[in-house]
Amino acid sequence: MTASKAFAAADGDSRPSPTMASDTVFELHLAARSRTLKIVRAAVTALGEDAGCSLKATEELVSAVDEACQNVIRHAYKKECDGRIVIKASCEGDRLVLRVVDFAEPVDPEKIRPRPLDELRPGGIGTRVIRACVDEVAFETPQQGAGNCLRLIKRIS
Amino acid sequence: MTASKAFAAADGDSRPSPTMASDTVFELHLAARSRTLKIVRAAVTALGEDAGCSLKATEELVSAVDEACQNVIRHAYKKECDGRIVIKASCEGDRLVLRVVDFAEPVDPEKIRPRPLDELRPGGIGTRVIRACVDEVAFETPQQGAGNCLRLIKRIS
Amino acid sequence: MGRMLEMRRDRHANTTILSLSGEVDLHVSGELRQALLDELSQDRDVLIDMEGVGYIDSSGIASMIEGFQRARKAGRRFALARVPESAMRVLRIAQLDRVFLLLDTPDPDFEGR
Amino acid sequence: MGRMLEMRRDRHANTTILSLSGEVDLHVSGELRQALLDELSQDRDVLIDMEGVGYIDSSGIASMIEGFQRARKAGRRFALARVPESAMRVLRIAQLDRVFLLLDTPDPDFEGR
Ligand SMILES: Nc1ncnc2c1ncn2[C@@H]1O[C@H](COP(=O)(O)OP(=O)(O)O)[C@@H](O)[C@H]1O
Ligand SMILES: Nc1ncnc2c1ncn2[C@@H]1O[C@H](COP(=O)(O)OP(=O)(O)O)[C@@H](O)[C@H]1O
Repeated sequence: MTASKAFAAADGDSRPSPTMASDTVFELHLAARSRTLKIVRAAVTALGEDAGCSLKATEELVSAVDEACQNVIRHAYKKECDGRIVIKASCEGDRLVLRVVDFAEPVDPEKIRPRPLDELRPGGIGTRVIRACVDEVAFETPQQGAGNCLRLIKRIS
Repeated sequence: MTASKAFAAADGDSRPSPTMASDTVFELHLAARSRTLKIVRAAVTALGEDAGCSLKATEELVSAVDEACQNVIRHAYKKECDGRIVIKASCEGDRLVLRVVDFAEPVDPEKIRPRPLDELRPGGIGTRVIRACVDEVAFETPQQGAGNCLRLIKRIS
Repeated sequence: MGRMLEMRRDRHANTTILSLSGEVDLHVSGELRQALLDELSQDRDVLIDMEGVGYIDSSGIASMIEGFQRARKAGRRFALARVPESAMRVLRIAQLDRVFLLLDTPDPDFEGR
Repeated sequence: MGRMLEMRRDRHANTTILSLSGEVDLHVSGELRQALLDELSQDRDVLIDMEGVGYIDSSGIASMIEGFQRARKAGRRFALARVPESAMRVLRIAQLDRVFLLLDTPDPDFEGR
């Protein structure tokens, strides 16, 4: 896409703020490639364990974040594999809040639909996994410059 | 520190580039706190495994990055626990390159000295661990806005 | 490249037991799909031993749905054995626990659909 | 908070066996230090069973140096048992493999310095 290619030259210039918001645990930036998903899972597993989640709750959170990243890789960016995904993790009271941010064209949330379960065919399961595995899932207005921000909330249990 | 507090308000404004440089595997941003070290280790372990490092090489890389982050937490930022640490991981041919970036006052590399091994006292081991565990370690000129950038290079083996 | 998914293929009479160990994610689910279709195209029944699966995502499940459908079309049997709890969770979400034949042991002589 | 380091304390006559499992890093090494000094202040010999240690950093090693020094001052014995390879690597880098008494088994009747 031309817009993102035009931005690419600015890569070396992006300057993060020198401090982190106090409830932010981490921000993980990766290229939208299937190879990097295991790094996402490793970081989210460590987050869940650190926050005191049960093994089950941690595994559910990992599944939800992984599926959200997959959808960014496969649907939001389509074939553009140098697109950036940012995962922002914060701990707000008794809830873990994970935001999956991309820089693709804004998607129409109405178009995101799992397939009916009675149709047996491959595909269409990812969004169901996300909904079943976290307590809340919603698109949020992204920060300026970003394309989409999917917010996942998991109660620590 | 006043300088970093003044920047803090800009947190919501920091805009990453929408793409990643092609050899960058991930960038992990964390608050300079001991609690977050396990997330660093999880991500670096996944990186080493993915790159095809042996268990030993992966463990060495993890030790080196963890010790570098500890030094940022304990020495660069001192008591300022909302300071940001950025770990940039890239795969360049047969080498993994890890950069540990902070936004503290620039340190004088001459002042970083391990204690002599014949003095038996706690402390002064971290920098030895870093040197023994990777193939190259050096401070690099940081990007504008950052304080220090320690570059660690590990050959994939 | 670090290998994330190991697949072992054991052939017993007409049944192939495909034993998976590691993580089945978007990066490797295409390999699983291919391995399943390869066995089925050779007119074999397929049993996937899931004991070593630490993680499976929707793309791994999709590969198994493809295998299941191909098996049904070809009149071959298809089953999963020793599905770990975390993988069962994903199967239940997709309501596939009612569709796939699930076995406690990887027995090549399984009675199947 | 998720616990990362488990410490089990078993008292045998004059020896305390402190069995560690998990990861000894900057976040928890202060607890290890305190546990060691507590036992030594009660005039006990200390043996650290390291079998379950998946990771140890320089701050964990520093806690053990403090324990070692306190023991020496108090005339108590101090040893490590079943040190995993990854922890041995760090001990070797600090040349402490020549300083600490390293045992193959966590025997409370160890002959020690
Ligand atoms: N991040 C996204 N951007 C654009 N479209 C999406 C996104 N996530 C999901 N979709 C749409 O919703 C559909 C259902 O997604 P999902 O349930 O994850 O199944 P699958 O990805 O296998 O099709 C997708 O096929 C796609 O059309
Ligand atoms: N990132 C850093 N910023 C400032 N000073 C540092 C940094 N890293 C190391 N140092 C200095 O180098 C010394 C040796 O470091 P190290 O070998 O890691 O042992 P320790 O941290 O236990 O003192 C430290 O005591 C400190 O004075």
